[in-house]
Amino acid sequence: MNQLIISGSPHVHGEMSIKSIMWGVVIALIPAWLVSLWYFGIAALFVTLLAILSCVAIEYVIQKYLLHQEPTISDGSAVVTGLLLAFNVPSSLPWWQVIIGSLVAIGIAKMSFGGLGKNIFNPALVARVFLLISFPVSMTTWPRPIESRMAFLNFDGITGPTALGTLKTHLAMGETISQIKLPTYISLFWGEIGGSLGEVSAIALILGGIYLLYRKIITWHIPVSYILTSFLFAGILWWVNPEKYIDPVFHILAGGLLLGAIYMATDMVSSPMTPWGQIVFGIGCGVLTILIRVFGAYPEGVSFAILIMNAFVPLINRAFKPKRFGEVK
Amino acid sequence: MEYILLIISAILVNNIVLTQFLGICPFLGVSTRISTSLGMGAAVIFVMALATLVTFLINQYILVPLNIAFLQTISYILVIAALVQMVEIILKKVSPPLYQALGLYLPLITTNCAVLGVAIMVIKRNFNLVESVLFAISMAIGFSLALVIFASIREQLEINDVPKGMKGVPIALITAGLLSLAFMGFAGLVK
Amino acid sequence: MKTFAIGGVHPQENKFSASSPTEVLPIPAKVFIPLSQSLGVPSKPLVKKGDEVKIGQMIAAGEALISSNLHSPVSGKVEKVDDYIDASGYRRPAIFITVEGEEWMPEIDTSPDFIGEITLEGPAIIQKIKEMGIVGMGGATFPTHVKLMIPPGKKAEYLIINGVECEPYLTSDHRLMLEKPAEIITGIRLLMKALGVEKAIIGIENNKPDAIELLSKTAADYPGIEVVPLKVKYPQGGEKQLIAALTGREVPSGKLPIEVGCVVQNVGTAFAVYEAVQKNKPLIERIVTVTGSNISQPSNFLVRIGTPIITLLEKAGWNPEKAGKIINGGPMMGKALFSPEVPLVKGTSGILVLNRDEAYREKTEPCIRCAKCISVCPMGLQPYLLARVSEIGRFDIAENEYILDCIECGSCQYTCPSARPLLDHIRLGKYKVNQIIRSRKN
Amino acid sequence: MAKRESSLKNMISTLLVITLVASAALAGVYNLTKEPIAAATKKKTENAIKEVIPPFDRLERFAVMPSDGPDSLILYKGYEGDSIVGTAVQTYTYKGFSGYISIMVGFNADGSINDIAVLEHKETPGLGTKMAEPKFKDQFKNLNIAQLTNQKVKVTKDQGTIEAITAATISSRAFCDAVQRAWENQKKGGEK
Amino acid sequence: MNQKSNFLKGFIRENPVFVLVLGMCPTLGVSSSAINGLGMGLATTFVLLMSNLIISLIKNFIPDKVRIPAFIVVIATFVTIVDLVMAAYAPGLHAQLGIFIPLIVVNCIVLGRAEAFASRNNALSSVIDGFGMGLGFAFALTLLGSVREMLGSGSIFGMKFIPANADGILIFILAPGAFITLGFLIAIINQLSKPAKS
Amino acid sequence: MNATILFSVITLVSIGILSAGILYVVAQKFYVAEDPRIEIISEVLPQANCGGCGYAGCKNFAESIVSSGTLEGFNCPVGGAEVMKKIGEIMGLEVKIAEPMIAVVRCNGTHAHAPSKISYQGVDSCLFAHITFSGEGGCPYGCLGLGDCVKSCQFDAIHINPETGLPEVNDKCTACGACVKACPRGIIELRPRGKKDRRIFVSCINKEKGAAAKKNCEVACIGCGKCVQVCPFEAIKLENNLAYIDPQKCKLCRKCVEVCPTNAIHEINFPPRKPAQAEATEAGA
Amino acid sequence: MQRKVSRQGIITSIEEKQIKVTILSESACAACHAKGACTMADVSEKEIVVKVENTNTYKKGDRVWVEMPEKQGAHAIFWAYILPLLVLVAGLFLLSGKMNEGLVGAGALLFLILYYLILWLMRPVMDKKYLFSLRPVPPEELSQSGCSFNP
Ligand SMILES: Cc1cc2nc3c(=O)[nH]c(=O)nc-3n(C[C@H](O)[C@H](O)[C@H](O)COP(=O)(O)O)c2cc1C
Ligand SMILES: Cc1cc2nc3c(=O)[nH]c(=O)nc-3n(C[C@H](O)[C@H](O)[C@H](O)COP(=O)(O)O)c2cc1C
Ligand SMILES: Cc1cc2nc3c(=O)[nH]c(=O)nc-3n(C[C@H](O)[C@H](O)[C@H](O)COP(=O)(O)O)c2cc1C
Ligand SMILES: Cc1cc2nc3c(=O)[nH]c(=O)nc-3n(C[C@H](O)[C@H](O)[C@H](O)CO)c2cc1C
Ligand code: SF4
Ligand code: SF4
Ligand code: SF4
Ligand code: SF4
Ligand code: FES
Repeated sequence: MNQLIISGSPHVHGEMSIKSIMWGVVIALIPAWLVSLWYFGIAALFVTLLAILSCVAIEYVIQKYLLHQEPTISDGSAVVTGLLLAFNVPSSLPWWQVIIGSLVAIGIAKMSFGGLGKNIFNPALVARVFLLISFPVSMTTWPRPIESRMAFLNFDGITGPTALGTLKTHLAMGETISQIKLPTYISLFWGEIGGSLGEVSAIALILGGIYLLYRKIITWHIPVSYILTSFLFAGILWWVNPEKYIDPVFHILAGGLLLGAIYMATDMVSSPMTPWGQIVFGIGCGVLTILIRVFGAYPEGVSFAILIMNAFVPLINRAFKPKRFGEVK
Repeated sequence: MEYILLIISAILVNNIVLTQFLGICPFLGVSTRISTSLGMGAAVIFVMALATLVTFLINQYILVPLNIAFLQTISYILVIAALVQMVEIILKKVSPPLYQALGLYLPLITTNCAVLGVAIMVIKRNFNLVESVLFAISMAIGFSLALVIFASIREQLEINDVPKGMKGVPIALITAGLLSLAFMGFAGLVK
Repeated sequence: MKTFAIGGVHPQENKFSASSPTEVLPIPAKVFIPLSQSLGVPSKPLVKKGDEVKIGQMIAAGEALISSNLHSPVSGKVEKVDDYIDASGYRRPAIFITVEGEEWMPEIDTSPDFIGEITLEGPAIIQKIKEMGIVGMGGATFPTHVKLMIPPGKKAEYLIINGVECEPYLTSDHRLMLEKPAEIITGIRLLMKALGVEKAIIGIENNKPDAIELLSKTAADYPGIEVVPLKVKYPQGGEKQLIAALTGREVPSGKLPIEVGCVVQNVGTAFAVYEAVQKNKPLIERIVTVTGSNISQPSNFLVRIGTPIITLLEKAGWNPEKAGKIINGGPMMGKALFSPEVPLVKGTSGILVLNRDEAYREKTEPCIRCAKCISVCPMGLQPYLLARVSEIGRFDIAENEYILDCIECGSCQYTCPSARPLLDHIRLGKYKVNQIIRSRKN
Repeated sequence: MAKRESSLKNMISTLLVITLVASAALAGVYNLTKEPIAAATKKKTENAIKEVIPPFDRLERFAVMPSDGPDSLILYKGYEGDSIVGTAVQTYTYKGFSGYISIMVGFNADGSINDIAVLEHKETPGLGTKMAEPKFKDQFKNLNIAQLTNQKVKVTKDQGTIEAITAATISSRAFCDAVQRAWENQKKGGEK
Repeated sequence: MNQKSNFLKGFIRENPVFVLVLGMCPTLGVSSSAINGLGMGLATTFVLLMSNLIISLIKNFIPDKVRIPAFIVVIATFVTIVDLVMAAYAPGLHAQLGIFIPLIVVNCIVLGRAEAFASRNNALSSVIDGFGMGLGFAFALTLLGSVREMLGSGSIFGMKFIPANADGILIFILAPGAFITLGFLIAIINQLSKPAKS
Repeated sequence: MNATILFSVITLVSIGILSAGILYVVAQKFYVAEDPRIEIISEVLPQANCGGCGYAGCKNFAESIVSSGTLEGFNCPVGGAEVMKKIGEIMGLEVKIAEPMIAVVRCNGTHAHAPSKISYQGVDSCLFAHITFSGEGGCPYGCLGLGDCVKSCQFDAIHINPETGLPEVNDKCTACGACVKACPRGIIELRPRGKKDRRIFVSCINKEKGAAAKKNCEVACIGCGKCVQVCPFEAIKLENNLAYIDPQKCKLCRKCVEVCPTNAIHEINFPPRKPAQAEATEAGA
Repeated sequence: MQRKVSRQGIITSIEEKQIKVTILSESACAACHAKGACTMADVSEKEIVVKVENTNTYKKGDRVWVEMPEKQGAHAIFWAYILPLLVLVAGLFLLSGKMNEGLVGAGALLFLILYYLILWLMRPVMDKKYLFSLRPVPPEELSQSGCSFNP
């Protein structure tokens, strides 16, 4: 007889694993990726591959040579981080800035804290904000879709502002909403606008979100509360003065709100753990996003909003514990 | 409205710890318990308000008229040190049980550069009395906010295992850096 | 359909043996009866080496408050009272008996007749149950008579009968309900009388429609006994969950079911009570499911207590070459056995043998705070946190986070995508916290 | 030597002596540095003036209250003999990325800009700070606002002539705002 | 104690910034360039040196119970002197360092040294101690400032080494960069000094 | 005199005296000076806070010494005699130098001696394994090899040897006793280091009867009593089928080592024997 | 279960029905990594008077946990810091605009003094409000730090 195994119960295990979760996210992101390849062409392909490769490589090197751990790159979390980082930058970003981004995401935001599951802040977003502040020029010039398809290193003349950027600049010049020429909802929906690689197509992002929900990789609480809150807050402002504040649908479709709400605010490592906590988190993200977009210096509020709420996650987790069975008040 | 902007700006946009670099030592050093950091925060708010009020008066009615503003630093530091202790003595005399409960609950408050820093800042900014006190209170609220968020994060870090070389001060600083990065999102909210 | 509100999982049911009728397993040549078969204090042996014993003769007495009597399941000669290697590999005392013939104690009614008429009064019923060494058959083997003695100031309203059998693979309760419905109902009536309650609810999961139908029919004659089908969800069989599913009441943290007026008994216990009271038969045999990927004919056996488990495995056709884990009980809560040589005890409701490839634990990865463990914990705890603080020795946090509420159902560890050994850590934490609390008391 | 014991008399006398010495020393140092500090402050302004207007041999200082700002502007008229060679205007704006910016704009006698010096600002390093660099600043050299459309100096984004600092349009606009204010008020002359 | 090691301890073994993690506010606040760091460091060194000297000289005249206020007066006096002198003779640097000059008063290193060292040792040792600690502080600030300046503006002591129209990684001269850089510097120094310690 | 100087002096003197007055009152009333000896002793202590002394940490230890005023029963195993002597000087008390001790692992159930019967999968915790089962080799007394002792040691003094699966103590051991407390099976014992670091001990704590013990592990103490008979100093006691060598009585004569039929008695740091008798086991630590 | 703040202390005197316990109150800096080098890190002892019915089970010098419900801690903070702050601010706002700043400031400070006077008059109420309890320190907990973690 061979040797038996002894261990504590339970003796069986469910199907889900880290790998299946992470690769699930990658699959969910494929439609949006294809859209961006269609609109932004080879540069988009290059930036995504570079971001993924550098994230994975940096994680490997840090684990192997600095932390002396067994590298765990096959779990796919670095791939997700790299992919989402690429989705958050313009396809015209110089290659070395992409690598700095990966270094920040993996080196500072993730591995410094101990790697997968330990980080407080969303790595891809830390990198994005880091890049935005460090390289404001290249991080705020956006290649125009279709026209930039074949461009690779030279984007002269084919860059333009994002929808939100246009809005912010013109509002600052004292124009009213009706005077500003903005993309139509249809083009926002399909993605024919300037912007970061992955944020442009609302439909592709929503498709992927449905897949994630179906696979039970994410729950509805964060995306729904996030989007709903933004919608309501922006709606109130719009109702107060439609000439000064743009309508809520625009806010939802433009910029990275959908990308953030579905794929980045839901990062389980850096979001609260109970349903009510997640709802509060989503509400906080929604309010902050609109606040920063409308009143702040930056046209884009999603990244900051999620990062700020990330900092509150430990507090939220404390405040919203699961309801215990037989809890005596 | 102006007051509200002043308050928002002092708490979020120009957060004392995350952008002004004041009071970093207690921020990095103090306990990882959230309830304590809340209590500490409350104490700091009161002390800062009181200290700013008193130093403002001293500056306005003694140092400036006598043309000896150069004594600011030395007189402020003495006044602040004494004031903090005075609060303790008064509490002890006025309500011993209250004082004892505090002793159980809170670590002592120690003067730190944040109190002196704010007292000097309000003079530099030409605030009037009410503005000065409000500013001090808001700054202190910003301090408490940062302290509480940080305590909660550190509570979690304590449970996660941070790589050996990063344990302690380094990871605290990096977390503070990322926190400050996130808070840059508030930039421009108030000019 | 009713079920409990918080958490729960639904593992593959794998009830392979559900349609195999119970077979009577021949009496082995030798049995050994561990002295510690119920929760609480081990029983005191009453026999010594060389003594002759009959079937049903009391061979060890439960003298302490929480302890139970043991009876000989065979007739023969006491070989020795000595240590045996128990399921964990530790040495524990047991009575070894060599089988000779089949001589029953005379007062036991061995006829197949069904006796539905109840003659005894409540206290006498409890006394009988105590004498006959009845313990909970749901797995915890808590002496039944203790459970029936309601503490002063409390009142029982409901008797809850646990026919849930939520563990995957196991079918012994299911078979029992199909084969002995009348006896079970009588047992329930006896228990109701002993407790002085008017209402009994039998909870059965919806994956056993035949049992639900049969028991409903049998119980129809007795107002007060109700069969309630339940949605399939693990760990519905946990008594707190079952009470919540059936009555909507939640047993407060750290309290017993009686706090909400309930007493929970397993169907097997009800059957054992019937045999004890109506037929004078002590608890000397039980139905055991033998199943798993390693077993060629998953079966249900009626087995005498003390039979070496390897006898059952051989009968059901196991493959020792491929066997990876032998589990006493189901895959979620069962205990892995140190060796197949250990005897069957009163609490063994099933033996699950998994093949080696299936038995291996997956590689552990870091916790990604996905909160899946939180969402499945039926006690509303935060398993990832409890496990982590136990791991790093912060038992103060563990205690404050109610680690002692954990019912060790294993749902968290089952679900965790990182395959973290959550329950291992939590058990360790519970052990330590209990230690600290005990030391604080004195 | 033994430590002095903590009797009340000792303590008061010690403190008395220490504070006495300290304050006397400070007052002394203050008296010594009073002049240099004032000089340094003055020199800073003077240097800026020298930088932005053609050589002069005499300065006159005026203050103007602008119609669209809270603080008064300071005008320094530089004379060579009796003729004005240029006017340096210490102007400001609150529209910078971080609010207050103070610059010194030098006008030639003909009203065109001679040069500009940045005095004080809190703009972001690497972005707004580039306003002090020639690449941006030199665009204003020899600019005569009187000849511009609407007589307004603006960045190209606002249909003006000034090429904004990349990614710092806000600072650039603010800079233009300050220059505009200087130009409008230098004409007024102001009072001494 | 050997005077040389007394002097050197402030650089590495008991470096106030990297090892003791004191005086964080000026450290982070004024280290956006190497020159600022150096200026602040030297100002602090002067205060440390002088206050250590005076305190060690007068330590025996001061009754124990008013020790702390007396020290504070001495330190504050020198801080004010530095403040005034800098305003007079280095107005540019004075403006850059701003509020952090008066804050030298509350820098734990200064009072800490006064309490822990100068009030127990003779004048020479105290001066050396103050000098060493101060230079250690200055060294740390300059190092931090250099790293931030190099990364953030691509220059060192104001000399640019990247193309004139290029920028550095701006974030390093902003607040987050200060925290992150110091965090990694301390981690690295811990790592380097570990083998030496054990 | 110049007005500035006058005003400065008046202002500063009054503020100074006033604040100092307050600070003084506080100092007077609040700062109950703790016995300076506590601080001084704390400085002498190694600050390992290991609890080896039986107190909650070095500071606690110092407090307890000062408040009890005696050194009876106080020993800092980490600092050893040197530190205790310094404390003695500070307290002005005589110190009894405690004998230097070291941790000793009393199990020799290596992979070879006690082959696995079952494999364990679960958390790396001896305590958990101990609650769960008797051990991979089946010996309910033997080392579980999951290293609770290793984790508890602050001094990097005990490590699992991957070849044997047993922990080994090295010279860094300070005898703090943390591992002794950590081991759920009580395998580790603090024993005197012995002359020239030589020690003799029974490397087994199995109390099962001989046959049962031997079934799981070929080097188990079977309680045969031969060592007891051979020991000229009555240093060995046999209880519950297990021999124990009293280190106080043992004179390191090595007679017992030779007679043990299972080689359960270990000798450490002795010079090799003459070849004729060289069948004794190699040193275990 | 009520959350408690507990702190270790040493019994310094036992009187009838009340026990005096000294706790070490450390300043925030005392928890800091660098306290060895920094004297701002005050450690002062505070005496807590605990009312106890039966003083027999304790003796002088015992190590005990002094406990208090966490709620009372929050209460104490409120009375000691939040309320006086509100008084101060209210004073400022009520008076400002009516007179010159110096008087406003002095007035606000006067408000504060009045507040402390009221607090002084409330002593009997406060005495009842803050009740501490004692519990011996079991050996297992000797190694745990002075305050318990309350997530
Ligand atoms: C997680 C968990 C699952 C359980 N599942 C069952 C079950 O399926 N069937 C059952 O009869 N008892 C089950 N039990 C045991 C019951 O909680 C309870 O002890 C039993 O029903 C009491 O009856 P008894 O004393 O007659 O055994 C389970 C317990 C736990 C903790
Ligand atoms: C000390 C103790 C006392 C108990 N007393 C009672 C009791 O008085 N009444 C009762 O119904 N159950 C009593 N129980 C049994 C438990 O409620 C529970 O049924 C038993 O632990 C098995 O439950 P399980 O199989 O769900 O784990 C007691 C259990 C323990 C450990
Ligand atoms: C950290 C940070 C600091 C900034 N500082 C300035 C600044 O000092 N001046 C400025 O005009 N814009 C600054 N900006 C950029 C503005 O937010 C805004 O994006 C920009 O002025 C728009 O101008 P553009 O149209 O030239 O891109 C800063 C941006 C960031 C991220
Ligand atoms: C639903 C989901 C969303 C994720 N979002 C992000 C993300 O926004 N940024 C990121 O760096 N990693 C993301 N990850 C990957 C992974 O969680 C991340 O690398 C960890 O934060 C690293 O510890 C995501 C993973 C999942 C399952
Ligand atoms: S084992 Fe315990 S913690 Fe895990 S799910 Fe079950 S009750 Fe919850
Ligand atoms: S299920 Fe596993 S990975 Fe998810 S939170 Fe729980 S322990 Fe962590
Ligand atoms: S081996 Fe044991 S006794 Fe020795 S130092 Fe380590 S833990 Fe302490
Ligand atoms: S000696 Fe004890 S603690 Fe150490 S590995 Fe063996 S069983 Fe574990
Ligand atoms: S708090 Fe320590 S220097 Fe500011």
